[in-house]
Amino acid sequence: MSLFNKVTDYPTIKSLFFDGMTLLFGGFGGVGTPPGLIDCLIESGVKVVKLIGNDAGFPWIGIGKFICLERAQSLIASHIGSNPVAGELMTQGKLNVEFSPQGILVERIRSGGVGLNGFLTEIGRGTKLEYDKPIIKIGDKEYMYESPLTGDVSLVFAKKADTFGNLVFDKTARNTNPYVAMASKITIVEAEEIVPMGELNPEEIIVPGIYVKHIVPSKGYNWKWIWEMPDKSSRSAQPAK
Amino acid sequence: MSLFNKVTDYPTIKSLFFDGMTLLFGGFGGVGTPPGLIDCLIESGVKVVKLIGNDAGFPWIGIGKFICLERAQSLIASHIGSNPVAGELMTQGKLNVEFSPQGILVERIRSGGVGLNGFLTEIGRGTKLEYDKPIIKIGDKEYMYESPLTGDVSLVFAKKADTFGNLVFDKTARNTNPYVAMASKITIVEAEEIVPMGELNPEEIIVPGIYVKHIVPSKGYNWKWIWEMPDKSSRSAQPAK
Amino acid sequence: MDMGDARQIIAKRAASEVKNGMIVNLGIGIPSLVPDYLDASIQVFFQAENGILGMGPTPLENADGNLSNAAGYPVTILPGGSYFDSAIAFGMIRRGCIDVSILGALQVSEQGDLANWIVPGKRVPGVGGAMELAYGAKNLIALMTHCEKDGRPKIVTSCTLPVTTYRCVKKIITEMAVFSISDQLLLEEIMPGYSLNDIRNHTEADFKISPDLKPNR
Amino acid sequence: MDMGDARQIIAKRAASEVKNGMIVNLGIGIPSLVPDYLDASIQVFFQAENGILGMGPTPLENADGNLSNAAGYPVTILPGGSYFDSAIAFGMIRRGCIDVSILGALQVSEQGDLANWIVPGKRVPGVGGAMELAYGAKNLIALMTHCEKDGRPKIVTSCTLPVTTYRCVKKIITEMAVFSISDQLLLEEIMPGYSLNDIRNHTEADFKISPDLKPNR
Repeated sequence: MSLFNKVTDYPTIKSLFFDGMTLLFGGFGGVGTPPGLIDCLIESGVKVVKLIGNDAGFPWIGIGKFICLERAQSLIASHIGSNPVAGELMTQGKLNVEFSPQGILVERIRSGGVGLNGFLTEIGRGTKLEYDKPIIKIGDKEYMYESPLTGDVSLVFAKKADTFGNLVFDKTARNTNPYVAMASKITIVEAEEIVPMGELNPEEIIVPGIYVKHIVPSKGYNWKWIWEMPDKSSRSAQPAK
Repeated sequence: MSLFNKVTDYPTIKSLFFDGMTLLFGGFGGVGTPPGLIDCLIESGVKVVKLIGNDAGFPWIGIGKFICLERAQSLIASHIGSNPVAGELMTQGKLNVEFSPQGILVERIRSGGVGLNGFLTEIGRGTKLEYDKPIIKIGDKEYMYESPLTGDVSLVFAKKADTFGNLVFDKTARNTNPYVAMASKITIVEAEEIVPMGELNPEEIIVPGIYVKHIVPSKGYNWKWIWEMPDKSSRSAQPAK
Repeated sequence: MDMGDARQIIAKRAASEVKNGMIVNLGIGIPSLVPDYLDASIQVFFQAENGILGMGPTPLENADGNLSNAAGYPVTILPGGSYFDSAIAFGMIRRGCIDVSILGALQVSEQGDLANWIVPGKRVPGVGGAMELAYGAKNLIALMTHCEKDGRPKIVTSCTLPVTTYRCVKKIITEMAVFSISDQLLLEEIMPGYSLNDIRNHTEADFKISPDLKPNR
Repeated sequence: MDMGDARQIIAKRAASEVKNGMIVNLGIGIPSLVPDYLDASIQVFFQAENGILGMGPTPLENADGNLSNAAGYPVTILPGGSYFDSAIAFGMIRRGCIDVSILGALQVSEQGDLANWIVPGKRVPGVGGAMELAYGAKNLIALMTHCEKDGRPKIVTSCTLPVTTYRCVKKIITEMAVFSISDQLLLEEIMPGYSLNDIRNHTEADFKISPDLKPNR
């Protein structure tokens, strides 16, 4: 079924980006943000009107590399704490940042991705994150309306893709990627491994190929550095042995 | 970690049912509705105030067996066409049926299951299925508000469960089960196979054990009959060879 | 022509709408006959709303009880196929991932309103997934016999049966004719054995005649 | 007492709130130190909002870049653990599946309002998952040093920093005291080396004294 072969190369991807696009990116603190596609975006020289993803990454990791170039007009994210440059740009008025609670943000992306028109929640009610969101009264309770998010292009990182675009993720590098993959007109996947159709167990596929437009092979990821940086104090978040 | 062992027996399950409960059931046309738990529900003699699931099953399969006993006051489902008894009870005023479009219904269950407060959609706008649902204006567009659904007890069918309640499903018997598993105070799982904790690949788990309260072993399922009935004309919905 | 023949003729004509590489969803009834008429060279992915993409033919033996289409009948899965839950199945549908959805119909109006879920007082199956299929598909084709058994036309000025989804049908295929609907109802083809007059006499809705009107192949 | 000692004392006291069989979510900062003080007999599932349940200890070598906690640091997975996407991770959190959530705080009001996401003009990290953790957890424990470096109290009548979530904190643990909050702020324990007067002098909010008030073990 070569008809369904979506594997391409980075130069082809570069030509898909355009000035003024809304870009969704997968990943959580840089883990699971496709490094090859971010480099490709940087090389394209394109300006992005709106970036949407979990966070601002680190200055040299994930979407952070792109944000530092000041080619993004706005960002919707749950935090920018790991990228001080993003904070500076925001303070200087060079980057418009809308904060969304983390789980609400991924649900907004999902809402767009599954063709619904937003949802109601109490999360953030009465706080600064209410912004000017509509308040909807249902019965005698009031909720905030959270709008769906969609994009022109989504950048996704996967462990494995078959040539149709069926995707399998790896451990916690899955995070927001499955919904980011559903929410744009053009979804581009960087995969650590590309296999022929039929090689993935249909039961283990997390994102069906129907959502994917283009696939490129990954040149490897770079987010292990996060905990190897000497200036970051080590942190054990788990029960010690 | 025997602390997390949730495996029990059918008599114990029977004692969990109570008159007036709201019951959610997994399954799609009977496929994936736990037959042992439905029998257990029938034997309990309990009356259900509200049933919520994809459809009314068949008179002898899935939730249909229970519906035929006239012990359910109401049903929220996407269709009842496969169970003529449900249609008769509805016509006689003995069963109050609310129809919800199929994908909207499972999203309502999901909305309850993930702790959100309902969502907006255009699906069904202007039709009989609008009922008296609130119409919400966002910008210059009008949407229907779909409320979240939750229950007292959820009945779920899985291929495999470990003793903590991590669940794996089988092919199209997955259908609504993952969200039904998230949406009730008490989720009870009938599993074709029960394995020790640690035997399931953490990557293949569809429903994490955190949602599951009780697990019983299945005595086998019975929905293959659907296409073996002589009075149903065979139907090939796929490309012929 | 008996009803059975009409159904096969409609299904055969509908099959020619399915092109290489498409993602296709088929409703129950006449649409389920469409695959029988697909050319062997056509490669498509069939999706079903219970949670499968890439359905293959009915198994010849050893059907798996946990592998069925949305009507509950046994199917197989082709290489590249996947399983998912029914929320994602409908996510695909609403999001416009289905290239063509072929549904059975009870009535279609000249504006493309579809009625296919309830005959009040007679048949109350419930809407199932039809509203979302009609809403989300890039192309929605309605299949039905041209008239009721008692001769009443099914292509109407305005649906008398409760509507499933408004202004959604893009094409109507019956045993007598093929219509397209964009701004208006347009007769595109006259099927073999029928005349323009036959169609006028059995169609309640006003229609225009396509400049490309052709008798069926 | 230096800041580092105070953090360890708070983490140790917080560890005694974690009981056998619980599902636990730990925020960044002082909460991340809590596991170091858990008794070996305690069996719990640690959940993280990036998509893992059943986190195990930091790997001693060969850390996997694709296996980290919500702060991005390497972890392992225990038998019975699972991976999922972050929408489901937050579904669990909002739905009340987390038995205890232990978060760092900048301020807590006497009504249990939590401020922990922004210091206007200084630190703008963004709210991350804190609002939902605070909203959904069955039990929310806030950990913080009792005062700012300049001596200003952090347990206040009303938060001066932007609030994360209103009326959510059930317990406050500092190096000086443990408070519970239900209808009112209640002093439950005085930590070693402090007197009731010390606490009065360093707490802005009004508090009552629990009938069960005890000095710390």
